[in-house]
Amino acid sequence: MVETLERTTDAKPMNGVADGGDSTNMTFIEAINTTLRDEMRADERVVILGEDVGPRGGVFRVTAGLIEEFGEDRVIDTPLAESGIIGTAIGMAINGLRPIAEIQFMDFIHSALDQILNEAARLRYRSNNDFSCPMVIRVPFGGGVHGALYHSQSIEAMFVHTPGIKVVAPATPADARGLLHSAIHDGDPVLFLEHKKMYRSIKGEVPAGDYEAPLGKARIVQEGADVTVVTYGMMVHESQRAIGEVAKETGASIELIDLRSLKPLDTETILNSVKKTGKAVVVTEANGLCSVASEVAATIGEQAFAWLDGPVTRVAAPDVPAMPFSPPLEHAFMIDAEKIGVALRKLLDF
Amino acid sequence: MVETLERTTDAKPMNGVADGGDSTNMTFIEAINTTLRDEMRADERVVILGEDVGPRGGVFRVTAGLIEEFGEDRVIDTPLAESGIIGTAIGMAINGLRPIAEIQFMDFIHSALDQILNEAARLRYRSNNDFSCPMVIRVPFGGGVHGALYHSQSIEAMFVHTPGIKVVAPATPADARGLLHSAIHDGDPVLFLEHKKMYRSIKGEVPAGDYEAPLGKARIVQEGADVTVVTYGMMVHESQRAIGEVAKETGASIELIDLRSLKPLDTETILNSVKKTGKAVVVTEANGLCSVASEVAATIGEQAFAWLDGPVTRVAAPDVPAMPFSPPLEHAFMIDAEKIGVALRKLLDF
Amino acid sequence: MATETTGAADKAVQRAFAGKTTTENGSSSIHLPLEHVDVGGGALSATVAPPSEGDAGLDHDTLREMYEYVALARALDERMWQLNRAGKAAFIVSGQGHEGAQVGAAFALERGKDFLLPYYRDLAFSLAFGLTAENVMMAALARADDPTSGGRQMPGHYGSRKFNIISGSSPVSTQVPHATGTAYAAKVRGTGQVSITCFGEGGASKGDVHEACNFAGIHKLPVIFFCENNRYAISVPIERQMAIDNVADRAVGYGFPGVIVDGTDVLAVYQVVKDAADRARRGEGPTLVEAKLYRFQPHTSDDDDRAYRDPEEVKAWRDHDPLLRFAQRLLDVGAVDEDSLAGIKDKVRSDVDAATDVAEAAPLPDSATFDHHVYAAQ
Amino acid sequence: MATETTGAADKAVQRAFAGKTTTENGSSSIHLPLEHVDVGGGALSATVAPPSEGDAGLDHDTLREMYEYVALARALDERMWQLNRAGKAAFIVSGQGHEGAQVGAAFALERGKDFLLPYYRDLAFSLAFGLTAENVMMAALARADDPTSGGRQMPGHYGSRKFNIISGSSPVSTQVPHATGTAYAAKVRGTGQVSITCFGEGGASKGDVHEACNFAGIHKLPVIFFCENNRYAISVPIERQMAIDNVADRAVGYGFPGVIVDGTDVLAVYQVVKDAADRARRGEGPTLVEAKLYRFQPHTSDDDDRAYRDPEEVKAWRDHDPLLRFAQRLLDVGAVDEDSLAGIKDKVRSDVDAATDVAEAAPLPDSATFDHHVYAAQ
Ligand SMILES: Cc1ncc(C[n+]2csc(CCOP(=O)(O)OP(=O)(O)O)c2C)c(N)n1
Ligand SMILES: Cc1ncc(C[n+]2csc(CCOP(=O)(O)OP(=O)(O)O)c2C)c(N)n1
Ligand SMILES: [Mg+2]
Ligand SMILES: [Mg+2]
Repeated sequence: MVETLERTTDAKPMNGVADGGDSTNMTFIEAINTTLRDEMRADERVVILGEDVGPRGGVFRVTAGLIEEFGEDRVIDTPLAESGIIGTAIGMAINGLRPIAEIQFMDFIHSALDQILNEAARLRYRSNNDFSCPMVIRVPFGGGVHGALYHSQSIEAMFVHTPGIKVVAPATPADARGLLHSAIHDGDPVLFLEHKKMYRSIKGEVPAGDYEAPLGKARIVQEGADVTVVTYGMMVHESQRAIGEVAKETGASIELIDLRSLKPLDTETILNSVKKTGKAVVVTEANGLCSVASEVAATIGEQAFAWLDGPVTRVAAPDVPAMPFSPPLEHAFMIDAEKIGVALRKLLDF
Repeated sequence: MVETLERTTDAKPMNGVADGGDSTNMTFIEAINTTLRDEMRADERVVILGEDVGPRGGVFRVTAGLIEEFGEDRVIDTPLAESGIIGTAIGMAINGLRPIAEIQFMDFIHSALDQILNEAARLRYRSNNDFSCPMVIRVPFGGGVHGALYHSQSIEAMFVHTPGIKVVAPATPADARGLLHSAIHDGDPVLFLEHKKMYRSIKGEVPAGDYEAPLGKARIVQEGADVTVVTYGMMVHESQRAIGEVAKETGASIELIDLRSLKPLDTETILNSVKKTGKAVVVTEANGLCSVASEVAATIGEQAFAWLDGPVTRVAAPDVPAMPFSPPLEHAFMIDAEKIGVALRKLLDF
Repeated sequence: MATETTGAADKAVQRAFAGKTTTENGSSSIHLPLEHVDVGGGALSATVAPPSEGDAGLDHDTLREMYEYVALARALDERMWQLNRAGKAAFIVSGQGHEGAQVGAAFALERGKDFLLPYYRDLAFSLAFGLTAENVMMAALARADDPTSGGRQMPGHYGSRKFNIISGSSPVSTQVPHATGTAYAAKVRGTGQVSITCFGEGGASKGDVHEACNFAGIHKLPVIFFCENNRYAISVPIERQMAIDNVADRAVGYGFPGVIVDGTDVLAVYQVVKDAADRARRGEGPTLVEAKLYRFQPHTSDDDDRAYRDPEEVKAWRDHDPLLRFAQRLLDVGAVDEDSLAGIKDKVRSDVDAATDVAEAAPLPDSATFDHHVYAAQ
Repeated sequence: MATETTGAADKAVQRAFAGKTTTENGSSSIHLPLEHVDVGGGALSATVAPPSEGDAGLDHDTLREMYEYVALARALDERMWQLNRAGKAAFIVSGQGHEGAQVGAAFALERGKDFLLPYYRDLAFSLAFGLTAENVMMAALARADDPTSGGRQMPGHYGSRKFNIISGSSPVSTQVPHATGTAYAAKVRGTGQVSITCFGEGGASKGDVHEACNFAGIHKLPVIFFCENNRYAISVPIERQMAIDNVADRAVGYGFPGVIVDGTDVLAVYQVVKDAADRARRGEGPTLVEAKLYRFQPHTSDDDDRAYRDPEEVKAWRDHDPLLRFAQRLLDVGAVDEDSLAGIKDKVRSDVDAATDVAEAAPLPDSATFDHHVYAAQ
């Protein structure tokens, strides 16, 4: 009964296509910054708006250097007003621009939810396809950076829940470039999630030229036979760590899926994997109730029931209002390789 | 890993306790209206605020007669500003009142999500228990009344996802009274969902006097052995209809659980039932992705795996922006007895 | 009939308000229509537009065309109520009383080029921007070929890419920042387009209006914020909506002019909006225009306004009906005589009849299409 | 050093602004401090408060006490920066430059009775309301016994039921409607309490401020909206934040007075807030007070302000340091001499040292408590 959304999936090859052969090693934040620059060079309709995105280059410096190259008309330091930022971006999109709005932290996106969920996401449908709202909303999210309750949140589930908006969360610099490209070229609003802890800690090869990672396609990070781990964002890296340890310790063969796109969700890749391994651990650092982990777990339980050899296990943050500031409390809250490892071992033993 | 929230559950007997023996047959809306009146009589700290709640008595007339009895200071017609309504109510709660805020339709609650989810829900935690925010937010929700995209929404999953707020959705006049009483007396913010289609179409016996239905306890509507249906709100009634037909047709014995409280979720009652029947259909009229149905299904899959004889099946609205206005489109979107029946038959045949 | 309440009367509502009688405890009041325009007794930072005179420099053809839109909107509105009462239209939201201001504003703009971001009362505005009577009836009856939303939106939620009418939602005032955005795009793209967005005085209380006006002021955007102040937000009277008398008095807080105009004086509104559009096109930025007017009908077909306003008040305002005032003006300036006026009425009536017939005969949407257009087609 | 940009300079930022030099293309500017207060060249609906004179009617003990809070806040702030640079405090938000206005405002209120709804720069305000240096250091180092949040909030998010300081969040301006609510409760419960809530000129752009002011105006609530206008929201200068010069000019849109005051003049702020509190207690409703001041440090310890403001500008404002100005005033009126001033400084330093020692030695929270107090205990 729950739509799988497959029809919105781009028919592009799975792990991104580069046109032009070169690649460069860069950080996650560099990948985003250079992609923004390249897209703005390629299409003058692309504009950026948000708080401190101008001379400051963003509080994380994701937009560094852009106002110098593209000017104040295309890189707009807005007033401190998130609903206004998104509402204005919607009007821009309607009148021929391709706005990329930055919300400074996901914790501050709440006051813009009306404009995002009721307006941007529903404009195409309510107008019977007469209007559309091609725009990207870039949002740093996630925890583990001593951000406390209001600089650590991961509330992507609310967007996945709502029809009409797509949601992506790259875990590598290459996917950051590829998915950002696809998001900017998509016909609908796309929420582009940037894990703030990854900005400078994650590096990787990024293809040069026009590189696309299709929206709606998961990435198989590593193949395995005994259990599948499904996750996204920073938890891809924590899961990799956990898998390394558990594999070494138990000899288990573990498959890891990086969802990349939370909506559309690549149900096919998930189900194929679980049908092969018979077991799944679904990991999110967000609060667990009604989360993306709940959705993936429910989907597996519903569509791969006959193949399951153990309970689909969720590893998710507890029902606590995001991590506290103090390190021991933050650590207790935050999902990490250790907690993922516990769940993996338990499921392998089932 | 996902907290079950059991520790927040009141230790009250299961289906509500009345003190005083009488009961009256009344509609859902009458149950809410009279309970509001009784609570305001009993405690002068209780105030009501919202749009049109005064002389108009609310657009649905849930607050009819209250301003006449309790005056303008306690029944406040607010400006048209949902974030302001909730923000003001939070301040009222902090300074000793017991506000009951009405949001006219759940479709209009989005602009108040910052105040609800970041403020009301997180005040106790962030202040390490120094402050709290006892308040009730009453919200008509749900579809099937030709309300189109913006007078039909059911976005309760967003609230269930967020720590610090409780969510209830009564399906009977008695539970409306009992849960509203409990919500007003609770120490934390409670979202009180009123299915607008039930206001005048659902009648039932309502105990007089101080009647409580504890937050966090589901209600077993009818017992059965072959399959469990878990749902809430109006879908309790649609499920009852579906069960009637399917049972007659197949002779199956079907258990029906009305969650009543979406958060805390009564995992114990759900699991006990599924461990008995081995099969579950979870029904919500909300969009399915990351929904309460996803959460319940994932929980069953995780904690009752060994007892399952078939896939936990969700019946939920598709990824479409709430129902369109035109009747054939509305009908195609809306979950009803027929769609529930299809899922039930399929699962019984598994 | 405002309900008597036992609560302490809030002194805040008792301030002097010209033209309003206040009862002893201040909680019951009647809003009387005023000759020219009521701006209250408080501080005034907005400008008050003068009443219009004569033909306002418009030729007679244009005046007649304007009148026809006012009359068509009224007739369509009345017909929709009939269809609602007959059980044929599930829901109606009425613009009666607002038509004059809307048509005056529309004619001050470059239709086909400028953007309209309407709210649900803007039937007359939408007609003047290009929607036909038939389009409107198709929407009212939620037919498959309703060009405004394919029967998906509730009636009153007009939209049309063809006519630059941006499809709006029901949550009030969300369209206001969209207008800031369309104006920003017009400015940087150099299209010369003006955007106008409409909202009620209730809607003016929403944070979005503040955020949108502030942004537009900073960038001196070509946008007109058009407040149709009818003194009620459903049942909530203006005294409970704001402590001031004029929404336009807020413009000073955003660095652009506020203008108050008698919204039942079609040509006065025309002139004010024309000035605002000229300003916008000259790059001088936004204007907040507040049209003072009245809604003659209940909020919607689901409302009963007797719970919150005195029928005497409604009656008093009906004497200032923009339709009647405008007809009289056309007679005064010689743009029509009684015969040609009757001719227009006949034409309007037959338009409405034809539109109703077509819409009633038109098919409902195919249920299989209910999940189309959530996302772009691949 | 404002970055040179290639984009077309927005004419909106070029309006006359007394005391600001504007470069050729209008996009780079320097905000100079002004003798008395800079209200720009635009329309002014707010009142401009006069500079304070002499002791403003306060006795010398009180003046010294006020000075001690200003000095203590400054010293604590400086110590926190040191701890941050030493890797002992993960994050610091600085109130340097704001202390005078905060202490002036605090002393105009009935501490212990009135409500403070602060924002993250209100260290001095919170101290004057009752928090101790030790409390603040426990919060800065996120210790278990931090009475403001038990180490849960980022530093700068002060709260205390004991002292009527309402715990705030990080999303800006969300506290503003809370103040409307505490004031409403105070009014109907007849407690005589005034609520004051603080926010920056950036925060003033949020819809919540509009909604809260509007509600408070309607009900004439005992609340003071206190804007600490330091001309930047992180990097965004006031010209990109609003098209007007004074946030207080918006008060007229809500039916209550706006007052602009030199926020580096402690006693001028004291007098303005005293008047506002008196008004509030007399039932005459809210006041919007705008204190013009400057932030001496980067936004937080994570910020580098050289990307967006000229060090010359910072230097110029440092000559108007409220700490130095207030010390001079105390000398002028004879409330202190150089010796007693040095004595206060010593006391403050040893308070800060002691607080640091206690906090550094105090234990971190027990990780097992991380999920306590999500809901009320059963
Ligand atoms: C955000 C939001 N809250 C509440 C409503 C319900 N509602 C619809 S119209 C209306 C009153 C609007 O009043 P006003 O803005 O003055 O416009 P008018 O209807 O008087 O023309 C209300 C409360 C809504 N549509 N959106
Ligand atoms: C809703 C929201 N958006 C963005 C931020 C990030 N942020 C924190 S402080 C700040 C600037 C605030 O400026 P202002 O209100 O002028 O206060 P100041 O810091 O200058 O005292 C911003 C953008 C936030 N905390 N909340
Ligand atoms: Mg109105
Ligand atoms: Mg500032």
